[in-house]
Amino acid sequence: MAVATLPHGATAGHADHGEVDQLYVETRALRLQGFLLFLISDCVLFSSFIFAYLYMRNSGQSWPPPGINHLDVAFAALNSVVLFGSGATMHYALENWKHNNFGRYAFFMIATIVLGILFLSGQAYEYTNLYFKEHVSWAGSGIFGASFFTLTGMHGFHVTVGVIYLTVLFLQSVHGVYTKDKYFGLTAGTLYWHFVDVIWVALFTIFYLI
Amino acid sequence: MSTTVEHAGGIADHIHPEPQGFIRRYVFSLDHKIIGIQYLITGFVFLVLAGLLAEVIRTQLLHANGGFVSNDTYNEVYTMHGSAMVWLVIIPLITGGFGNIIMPLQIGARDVAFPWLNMLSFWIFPVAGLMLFSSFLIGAPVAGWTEYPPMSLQAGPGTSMWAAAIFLVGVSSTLTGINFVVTMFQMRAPGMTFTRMPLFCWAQLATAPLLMIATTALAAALAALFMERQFGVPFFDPTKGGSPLMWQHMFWFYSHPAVYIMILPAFGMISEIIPTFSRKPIFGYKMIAFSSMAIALAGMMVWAHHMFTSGLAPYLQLPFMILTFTIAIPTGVKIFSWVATLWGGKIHYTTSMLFALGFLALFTLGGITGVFLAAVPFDLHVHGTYFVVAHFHYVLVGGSLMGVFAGMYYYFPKMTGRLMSEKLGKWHFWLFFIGFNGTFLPQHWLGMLGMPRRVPVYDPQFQFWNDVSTFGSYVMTFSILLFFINVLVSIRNGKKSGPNPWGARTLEWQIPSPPHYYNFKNIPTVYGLPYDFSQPLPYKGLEEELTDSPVHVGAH
Amino acid sequence: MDIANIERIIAIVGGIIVAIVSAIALKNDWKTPGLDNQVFKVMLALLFVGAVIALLAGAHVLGNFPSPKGA
Amino acid sequence: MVEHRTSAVTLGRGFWTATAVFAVLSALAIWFWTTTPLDIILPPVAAEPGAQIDSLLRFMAACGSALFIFVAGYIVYFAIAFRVRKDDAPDAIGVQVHDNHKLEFWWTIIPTAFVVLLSILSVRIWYGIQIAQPANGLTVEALGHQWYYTFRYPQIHGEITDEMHVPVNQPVVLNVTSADVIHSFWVPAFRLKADMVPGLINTIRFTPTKVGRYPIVCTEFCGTRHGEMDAEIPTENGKPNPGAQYFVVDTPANFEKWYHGWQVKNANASDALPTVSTGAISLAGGDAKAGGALFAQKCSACHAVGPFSQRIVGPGLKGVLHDPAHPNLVDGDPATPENVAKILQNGYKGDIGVMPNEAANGLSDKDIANLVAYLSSLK
Repeated sequence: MAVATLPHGATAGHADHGEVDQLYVETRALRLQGFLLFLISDCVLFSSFIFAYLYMRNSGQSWPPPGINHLDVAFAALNSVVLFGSGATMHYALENWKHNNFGRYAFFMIATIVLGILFLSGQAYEYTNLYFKEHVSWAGSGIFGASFFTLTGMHGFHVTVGVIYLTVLFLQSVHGVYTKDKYFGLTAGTLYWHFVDVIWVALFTIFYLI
Repeated sequence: MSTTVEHAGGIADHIHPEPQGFIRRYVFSLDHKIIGIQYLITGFVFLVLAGLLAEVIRTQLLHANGGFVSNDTYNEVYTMHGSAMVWLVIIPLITGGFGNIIMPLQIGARDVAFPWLNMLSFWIFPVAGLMLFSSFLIGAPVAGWTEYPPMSLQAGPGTSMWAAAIFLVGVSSTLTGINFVVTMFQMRAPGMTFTRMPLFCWAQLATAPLLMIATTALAAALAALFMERQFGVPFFDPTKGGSPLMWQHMFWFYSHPAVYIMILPAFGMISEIIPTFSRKPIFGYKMIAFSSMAIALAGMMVWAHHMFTSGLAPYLQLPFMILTFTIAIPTGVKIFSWVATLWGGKIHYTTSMLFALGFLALFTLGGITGVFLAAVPFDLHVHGTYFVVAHFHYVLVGGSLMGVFAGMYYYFPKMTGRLMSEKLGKWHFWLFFIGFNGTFLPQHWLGMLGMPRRVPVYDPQFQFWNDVSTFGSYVMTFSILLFFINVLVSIRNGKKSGPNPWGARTLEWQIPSPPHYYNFKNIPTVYGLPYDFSQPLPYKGLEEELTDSPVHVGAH
Repeated sequence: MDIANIERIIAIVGGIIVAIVSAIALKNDWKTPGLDNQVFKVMLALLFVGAVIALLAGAHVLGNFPSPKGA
Repeated sequence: MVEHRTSAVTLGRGFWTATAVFAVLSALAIWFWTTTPLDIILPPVAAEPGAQIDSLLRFMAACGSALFIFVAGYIVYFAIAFRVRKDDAPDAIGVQVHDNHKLEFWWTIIPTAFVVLLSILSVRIWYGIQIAQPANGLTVEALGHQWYYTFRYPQIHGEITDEMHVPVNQPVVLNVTSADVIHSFWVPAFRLKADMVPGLINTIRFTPTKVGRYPIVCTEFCGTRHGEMDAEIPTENGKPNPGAQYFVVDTPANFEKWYHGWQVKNANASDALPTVSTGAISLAGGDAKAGGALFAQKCSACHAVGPFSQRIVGPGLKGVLHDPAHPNLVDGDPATPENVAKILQNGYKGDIGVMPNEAANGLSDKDIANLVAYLSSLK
């Protein structure tokens, strides 16, 4: 089954040993499944906190949370678009790698990293605003503050890790670690980055929209 | 799936040479068998420590007014007993230990999917264990292994240490779960379809997702508790807007599946042992495999039955109650299938088989009292009493720990090449069986009569049965001492076992004991279920395993 | 025009772009085989949903908090 | 090698004899559980839904014993009948049966039927306990402390710190909550239990049917002296054990006497909790924003920012100072900022639950000023 997941099939002349690199094909399948399972369990970690937040919000807490008058939805929407945009650029980075188009790959990869950093800066701006202008803090604002800062903080941590991860991947690809047929690292990086985006869809919805 | 993969040049032919040097071979080993044995050794060391804590508890309860240790020490002791037994003994022994040693051999793989990750998950575990026990130095946690806030928020600094240690154990479990799922999905030998997989592997396959998913939910709860204790983030403290019930939801969302993590692999072990010693195919292979999955799935959805008295809305109690009842159906099917496997067999009374039979009887009783507890009205009476204590010890000691012992006697020859002493083993079994029932049977009616859990002193009218319980526990402890003597003596002086002392038919018994570093000289091809005693073995390609022919090490 | 409105307009325009791009990417990838690509498709679909939500939030259709900047 | 012969699958006389023995034993067990008084394993039942719980236990124990007798019986019987014998060949194998769909069908269906039956029975009894009990009985409140209980009755000021009394044969609605950590209120003779969770009110309803003194037991771990929250624990060195409190079911006449005794004794007890700082609080300079943040931490577990009717524990507080429908506060004083501050300062004992005073809530005078400013900004 693993053979089919190679985008172009590993054709003669590309692999190290002159033919289908069976070892790569099989270990790639292992690593892909392992990585997806890791993302699933990471997703459960977020889900638990999301569940905790929604549970407490619906059990006798008054809503919107007293003392929290404003959340900057407009800015958060903008910041979300930045992050979602980075998901799209990441997708095209991988596509271009698959099609052997290194120049465009590099452009989209750098765009992804830059958008990721922009998102983090936006997050920092929002935290400062909340803390200094709205007096919403992690430990001092009841369940809203606790959930908001824990969840977005966890997400921000994931984005930070992602930015570093993608930078490393990019440097590796510049140094020729990946080939047209063997680029599982890039696939994993893309999966991770998409995962981070998708988690943000959930967080954005629960904190700003409902 | 992998049956169609040509193995030329693939993982199956990728044999690394065995590493040399003590450290690489036995300490930071990548070999699943060594890692499994490391889990077993560490787990048994923690079993001794947690068992001694249990004896402190029972000795304190010898007298109605206690007096053996102070109340605070007693609270620390039972908390650490529970936490250590669950997270440092049963789960590592039964998943990390037996899962690691047996599962790759049974599916015909050379190792697990990610050996390095496997080593990492092992080494996290003793570190976490030491952390947990070192919390005694700074004032161990007191609020029981469930650590309900706000009690756990008031308690001493050890509680944060507890949360951190359990978090680490959780990481180790999660990584093991990921490793096992991928191994079983990707690395089965050719022809080893899911419907030909031994039942122990099926049990591990049902357990691994629980390890992966439920444990992560626990990690979230522990992180929240840690943040609240250390940084005052209000998750659970009601005076700051948190909810104490929230913890109970998050905790039990893990800890109910955790009981299936602890019992399903034992089910798997029993499903291997009973057919082997009855010389019969397992009765209803598909039903047993399917019911493991059904139990794992349903087990994820019944957590709130631990909270019937804590303030769950009455209407929410009903679905949890009924769903919990339904778990009795697949469990019953399993038990009936094992009993039917005995019928018409040629039963060999090895110690392993005795433990398997003891498991059947005791687990049945524990399962029945589990149904009692699932009924909301009866639970309103016995929740938080010794009845609950009796129930889960029947399931975890009479079930899981009996399964561990059965597995130890069964697989000891595979691990060491030597047999354990049957004579000592039978003493171990009978003393354990008697001591166990003496300890925990009276606790059923103690609980119903009105003795709550987690008390250092109690109503004097209960003294007699508590004394029976305490003496039972001494007998049980003595029998476990016999077990350890047996292990230590047999490692050096046990009879040589040969590759297959029990006449078993699963793959791991067709190779030398202990197996070579690379497990199989050639990966076999599988043609059928392993349990057909009337048929020739359903494997091809094993001809060289027991010969001296060299293996081509170092390809690649 | 105050800053909140600029933010909103960028969010709407960006949301539309990302939604379209991810929809196109999803359509192009629709028939690709393999476990990783199946996951990518789910992720792209969710990305599309996210972009739509973000643009609706920018357009004041969704959202439960008044903005500190008025608007 | 033995051929796989399906004709070998016959059960034999021994099997049916054993089955008959197990059936008789099961019948005996069922007879035992349905007829014997349960006094050996349960305290005598003393309240109304308690007997229903006992009947459920009888049903489950009867079915469970029958099941256990069959399973354990077959294990023992098979283990003896099918042991390997001296004259067996060393490689002798058992009867090679793989499965039997009919048998598997029945042993899935029968437990399923049992589960359905048990569900119906349990739901009925659950309904009898949780829903059908009279809701208009004597309303009593029990509060868990480390490590004793206090009780509050209608028309008795303050708290009762001694034993708890109720009249026999009169429905009781018992609301339980906690002042500190989670405790539990269990009277084994009533078969009923509710956890006392801080910030949450759990209710049990029952009708005591037998005059007597019944121990109250705490079943949730609550700290160092958790074990002593059980009335039957002997007192330590002759000192009275504060946790040793009984639930006393009285005749109506005795109850009246006890009740009046407490009314007199507590005549001057204040419903307000003991205060820490006295004297009026200056409300000048209250910061509504800081008060809002404080409200989220300290008040929102019990009060919604919503209309009066949006009750969590206490009423919704939106417009508490500007609501023409409720011109007076709960203590009867007019709704002015000063009077609100007084309640914040002193706490209040409501019908259900208790609002902590400033000491328990950790409020400074400044905090109170901020909170009042916040409340008055809600319109």
